[in-house]
Amino acid sequence: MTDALLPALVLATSLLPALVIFLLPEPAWRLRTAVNLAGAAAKLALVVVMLAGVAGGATYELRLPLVPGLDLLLRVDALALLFVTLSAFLWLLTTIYAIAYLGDGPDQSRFFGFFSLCVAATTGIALSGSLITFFVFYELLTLSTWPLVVHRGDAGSLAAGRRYLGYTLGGSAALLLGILWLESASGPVEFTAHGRLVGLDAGLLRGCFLLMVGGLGVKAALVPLHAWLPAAMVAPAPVSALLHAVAVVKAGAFGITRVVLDVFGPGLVQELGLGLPLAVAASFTILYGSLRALAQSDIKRRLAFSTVSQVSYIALGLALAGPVAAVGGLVHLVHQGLMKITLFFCAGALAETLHAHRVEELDGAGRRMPLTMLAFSIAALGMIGVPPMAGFVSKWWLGMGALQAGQPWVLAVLAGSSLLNAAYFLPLLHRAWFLPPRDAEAPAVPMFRREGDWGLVLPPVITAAAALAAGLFAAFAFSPLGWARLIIARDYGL
Amino acid sequence: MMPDLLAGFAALVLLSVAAGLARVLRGPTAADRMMAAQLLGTGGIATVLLLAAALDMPAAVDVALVLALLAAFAAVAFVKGASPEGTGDPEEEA
Amino acid sequence: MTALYLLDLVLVPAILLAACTAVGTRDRFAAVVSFIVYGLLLAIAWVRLGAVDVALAEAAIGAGLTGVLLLGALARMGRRADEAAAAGPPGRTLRLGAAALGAAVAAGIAAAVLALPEPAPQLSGAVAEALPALGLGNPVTGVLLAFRGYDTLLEAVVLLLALLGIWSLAPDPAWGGLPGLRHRARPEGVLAWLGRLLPPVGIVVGLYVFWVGADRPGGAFQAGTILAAVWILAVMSALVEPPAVRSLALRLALVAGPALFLAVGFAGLGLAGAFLGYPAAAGWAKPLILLVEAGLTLSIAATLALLVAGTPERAAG
Amino acid sequence: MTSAATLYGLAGAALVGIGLYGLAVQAHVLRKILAFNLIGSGVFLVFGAVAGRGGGAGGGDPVPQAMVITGIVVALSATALAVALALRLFRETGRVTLPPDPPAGARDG
Amino acid sequence: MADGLADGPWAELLVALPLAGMLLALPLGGRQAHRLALLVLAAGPVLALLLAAQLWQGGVVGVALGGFAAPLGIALRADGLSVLMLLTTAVVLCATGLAARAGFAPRPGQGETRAGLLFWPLLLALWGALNAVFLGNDLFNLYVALELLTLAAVPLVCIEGKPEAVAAALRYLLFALLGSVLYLLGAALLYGAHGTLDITLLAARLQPGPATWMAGALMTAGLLAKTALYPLHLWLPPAHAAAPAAASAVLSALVVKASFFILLRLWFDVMPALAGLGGATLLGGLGTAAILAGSLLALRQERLKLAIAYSTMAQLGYLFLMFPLAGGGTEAQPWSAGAWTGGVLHAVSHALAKAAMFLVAGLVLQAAGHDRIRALQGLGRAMPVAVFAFGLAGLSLMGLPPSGGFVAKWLLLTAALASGQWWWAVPMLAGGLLAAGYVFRLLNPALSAGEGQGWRPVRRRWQAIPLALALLSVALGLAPLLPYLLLGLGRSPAAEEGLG
Amino acid sequence: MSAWDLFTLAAVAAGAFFFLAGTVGLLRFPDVFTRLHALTKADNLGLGLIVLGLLPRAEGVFGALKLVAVWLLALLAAATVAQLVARLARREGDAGA
Repeated sequence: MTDALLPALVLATSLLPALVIFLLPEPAWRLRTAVNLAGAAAKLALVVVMLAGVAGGATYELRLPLVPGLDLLLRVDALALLFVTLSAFLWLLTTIYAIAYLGDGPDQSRFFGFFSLCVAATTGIALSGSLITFFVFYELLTLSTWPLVVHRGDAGSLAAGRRYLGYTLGGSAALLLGILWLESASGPVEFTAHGRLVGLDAGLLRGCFLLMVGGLGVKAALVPLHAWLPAAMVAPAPVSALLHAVAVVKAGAFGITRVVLDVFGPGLVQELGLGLPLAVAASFTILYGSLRALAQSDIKRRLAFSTVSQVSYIALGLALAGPVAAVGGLVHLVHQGLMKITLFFCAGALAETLHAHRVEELDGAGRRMPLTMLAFSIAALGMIGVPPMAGFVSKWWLGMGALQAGQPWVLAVLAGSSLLNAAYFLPLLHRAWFLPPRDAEAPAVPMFRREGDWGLVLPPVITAAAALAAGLFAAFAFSPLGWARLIIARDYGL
Repeated sequence: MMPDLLAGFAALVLLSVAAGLARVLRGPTAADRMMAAQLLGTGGIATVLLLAAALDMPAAVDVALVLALLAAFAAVAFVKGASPEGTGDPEEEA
Repeated sequence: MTALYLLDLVLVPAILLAACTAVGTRDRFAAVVSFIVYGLLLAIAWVRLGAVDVALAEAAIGAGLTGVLLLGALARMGRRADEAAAAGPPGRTLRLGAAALGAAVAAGIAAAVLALPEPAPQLSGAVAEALPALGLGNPVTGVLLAFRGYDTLLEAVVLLLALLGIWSLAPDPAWGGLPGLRHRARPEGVLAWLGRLLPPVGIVVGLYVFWVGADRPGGAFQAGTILAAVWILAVMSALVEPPAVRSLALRLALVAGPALFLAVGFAGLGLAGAFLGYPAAAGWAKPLILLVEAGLTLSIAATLALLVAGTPERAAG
Repeated sequence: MTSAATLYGLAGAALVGIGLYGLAVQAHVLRKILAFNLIGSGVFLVFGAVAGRGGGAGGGDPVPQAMVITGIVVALSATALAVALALRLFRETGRVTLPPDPPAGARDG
Repeated sequence: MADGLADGPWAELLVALPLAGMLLALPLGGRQAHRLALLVLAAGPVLALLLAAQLWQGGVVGVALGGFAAPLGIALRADGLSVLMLLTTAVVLCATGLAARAGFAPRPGQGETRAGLLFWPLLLALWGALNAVFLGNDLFNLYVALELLTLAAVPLVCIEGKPEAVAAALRYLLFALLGSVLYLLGAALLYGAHGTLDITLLAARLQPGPATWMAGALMTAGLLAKTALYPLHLWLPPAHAAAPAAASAVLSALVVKASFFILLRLWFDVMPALAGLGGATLLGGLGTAAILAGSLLALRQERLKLAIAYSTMAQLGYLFLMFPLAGGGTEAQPWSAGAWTGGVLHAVSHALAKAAMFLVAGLVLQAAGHDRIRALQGLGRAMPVAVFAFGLAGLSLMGLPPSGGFVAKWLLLTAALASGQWWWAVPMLAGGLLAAGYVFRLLNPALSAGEGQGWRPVRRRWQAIPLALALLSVALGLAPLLPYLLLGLGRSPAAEEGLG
Repeated sequence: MSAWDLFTLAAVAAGAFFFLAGTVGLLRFPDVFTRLHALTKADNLGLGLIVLGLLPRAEGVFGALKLVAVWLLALLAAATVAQLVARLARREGDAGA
């Protein structure tokens, strides 16, 4: 009984708030806030329950037949939990942040309605037990994100929205075609049994893989399908956090993970000769993104290109096919989320409080907003891969995995990427901590009162702490790394 | 024998009035065209009567009756139709 | 009867010629006159084919009312500014293309007609078998009012709908008012005289056609058309004015026939166990059918007359 | 009888062709309506051929005959509505033809 | 109780009740007509559900009208396809009727007005005609029903009396008449060849031959003109754009589906054997052209209603893909009737979605006085519910989950790929992307922040009507199993085995 | 062939001749009024003779009455219409002049 109920409940904790919030009149901000936070908290609680259950070997499954051959299937496995935990945790924080960020701006019912819907879609993606279910929620995500991207309603937002839709819907079409093509040969594909695809025509399989990964690559911002992501920077900061850390980009990367691990299986991917091209594409994206980031002087755009680069670690890890690399990729799913959301929270807060949008405007920010900048610094160092930060853990496992898989060139990619990361993050830290503020008028407010609204400060501090902890306590079983190892152990049958 | 002859006459009458189509086409005035139609109407009535007799189909006489009635009707419509807006009376303006 | 083929040899070319004239001639008036002649010839053709019921309908509706409708419209659209003529005759390509299309379709249909199977499958036998139970002598009436009564019911509604459509084109200020323009006639003139003389005759003929319909060719549609025609004649002779469309009596007359048909149909659910069925008990079917026919005749006459009268254009006096 | 009926059926086929030609070639709305009526009566003649081939007394099969009567009434209804529309169009715009092409590219209307 | 449901004359009532309402509305007059009409319309979903129950319990419902069995008499027949269409029709018409009160109910203290009276009997007649089509089992009766439909639909196009609407209505009427006369010609030939026009009997008796072949071609051509399949679509966009929104909703959602429904009956029930591969491919090709041309034209429109109308043209194209794709799957696959079912589900979900869109367009016109897309800034704030409804309806058009359009498209796509005819999948996906293009192009200005203009306020309950329709079209995607099973009842074998 | 049949044939033949004459007049006469003259004379007489000829074959008195009624109706219509057409033709002529 409970087995089928829990996934539905987890989904409902964001779906219901979405529906309720849509119907709320604009001035009812108290109620809206309460509904938002209650939903987010409930979701986190349910996720914790499931975590305990799955660790103990329980499975949760909900099957909703639509028409013969088309079932909606929610199934909670370890990989699903990895993602759903991340998104549930970050959603809570993002909600707090967003409430503070938007203040008393217009159209909040619409914003938070779609915001919750977005998370519902992400939850659905995480819990999907079959390809077609995944696709359904993947589309829902696309559609519920669009109103958030264009939230401001100015010409720039609308243009970004158009670009976002153009890319993602095109990607979806490719994904759908790939899924249907595959299923027309194999029957409905669920994420449990391997070996279903064995014996199918290799050309067909390659074509399907290409279509699916290509489609997913749009959201995962694989070069050259990435151009929507920097453009979407016009959206409000919480939306950027959502795009980059909680939902959209992650959904793409998660999808690639599912396709490689649970649809084809790493063995088949290698057998078909698909791993290396994917690894090359991912590596190229990593380097290209970093290079572009280096060239940006707008903070948010720099962060955006950094995402393009960082997310591809996940694909890279999976493409290398060894269990060690796969662990590295998977754990980066979480680590990158924690670090990148911190960065965006901070960037948003800096923009709100100091009106700092460009790199040179950060001068002296450390003195004026020490907590925010501290969090920013932790995350940035993590991104660079400074030990013992979370980013270092990911890169370590990736590097080891590359060696194990006999692809030493990947080490060069990792090293180059780290150098580039350092090259575009360190100057920021330098300006913030070591340079005097540009405008001389010194803030007369006391320490900690300058930071602005606590709702803008607390979330990045927490995520930064989490990122730090993920690195420091990586060896524990319930750390992201521990969990990723569990997943890979189950998937590789180790 | 008799039905054949009657049918033959029906064909003859029809043939002769059908030639009136040329006048419908040629005009030149609306009145000419109407007259041709009128002739065709009467000839048609005659043809139907002859056919009714030839085929021994007395019910067909009713068709002739209706045609005769409607011939008058159509003719009035012709005349009306030739007036501006289709509502006039040639006698009135005369 | 070989001489009949002689007739066919005259009639068929005449029909085709009239059709060509109606389509091809430059002069629009000539085209409409040709069309009326064409209708007349078709009526003869139906007599020739032995389908007297159809001949009556074609004579009354095809040649009569349709022709009058077109004539009236032509008079109002008139010989004034005319971009159809200004645009010049249709282009050669269009004409050739249209001719090729027409010829191809005609050839296809002709081939299909020639390929129809022998002996022809038909329902005459079934109709003849079922007809006596209804007490009717005219199989066509049997088909229209009983076997395919559903079609006829829908058809009566179609007629009414056309009228509603025409009414819906009224200018708003004229709503509720009189249809069409006012006709004029010299009070003592020939037109008025004809208008006084013909209607009584026409009413007699109409009622006759209605009455014989049960057993011989005739029936509600033909009778209704004749009655409508004489009424229109009276209107054109400026003897009567059409009723205002807001008149309740008129509206009741318009819906009486189909409503009665529906009511009898519903009664059939109870009495005969089937919607639109007639009770099996002897002697019940025919009176009911006549009742329905009477209602239909009234409604069809009223509807057709107002169809020709046109859109309400004058506020009621 | 049978061959005569077929002859009228062929005439019906020709009438449909003539009517189609008229519908395509004539621009004036009334002429189009007229052409439509020609097609209609051509179709009725085909029905007549079908009925007449049935042989039997009084014009053969009564079922197609009844259908033709229904068809004639329906055609009249449609013609009346079309004529009224044409008149309204003429009164509103002075046009006796349909606008050459629907607004495909659609500027503001 | 259950027996009572299974025995009621629901099919007959579905045809007779609207007609009775229409006949009664006229003498009742303009102050009461709308009340009567709404009352009668409200009975629609109930009757359709009762018929569905009857079908569910007793299998395909057949009624010999007047007690005369075919071929002498006319039969009504309700299978799953009929019932689904009847249900859709009843729901859409109920919603449209409610929405139309805004424009066509008399204002207090006002006497009878032209549109205030005539709209309602026309709407009822339209409903009756649609029901007659969906229940008809006799090809000639279907002709009369189609004419009834046309004569009810055409006046609705120009009931507001705008000159461009009159021209559009006239063009529509001429196309429709040509279509029905060709259809009738085909019926004549079929009767000549087989001595009956009853669909069931014809299907059993059908002999291939020139007459049958020609009849099929003529009827198909006529029905295509009425369904506005490319390149016979010219009449549709002006007519559907010029009509008042409530009428457009019904025209786009339902009326074009009626002729398509007959086409389905013709091809799948009457003459599956005659539809050689060439014919089915031709229809599919024309459908593809319609999808692409209609979507591209919709993208170029400056006015909301025209854009929606062109989208109808495009969406109708999808329906024709089911001809080449029907059957198609290997016998091992459970969705062998997938394409057919998908096509029908598409028709239903499009009906719901498109009605919602046109009703929203009506609200826009009401609030703004125009429907120029560029000048709709701030609409999202002025009537958020309506814009949301528009977006939801858009989902169905794009074929994105969760919506009825998605399930439909999924079935069609699966059939295409499973049968190895992948080339039909390309226009489907492209059409979805193009649909996204025009839907979001319409949503863009609505969500943009510029205040644009002063909007007349529109009450939420008016906005709720299109929302309800849009939600239904989404719900169709969430719970398609019931309609799917319903469609299996009495489905023709050709739907499962394919044509030709 | 009975005497009545011979009477019928003779009358019908005469009627057909008048129709022919009427048509020739309609086609050959030079102006509207002379054509009208030819027409009215011809078709009324023609139809009258044919009706006369068919009377013996009529179906009882009622049938005969119907035949006569057809002729009378046609006569009536032709007479009045001739008058109206003449007026119209004169006006058209005036307008043309």
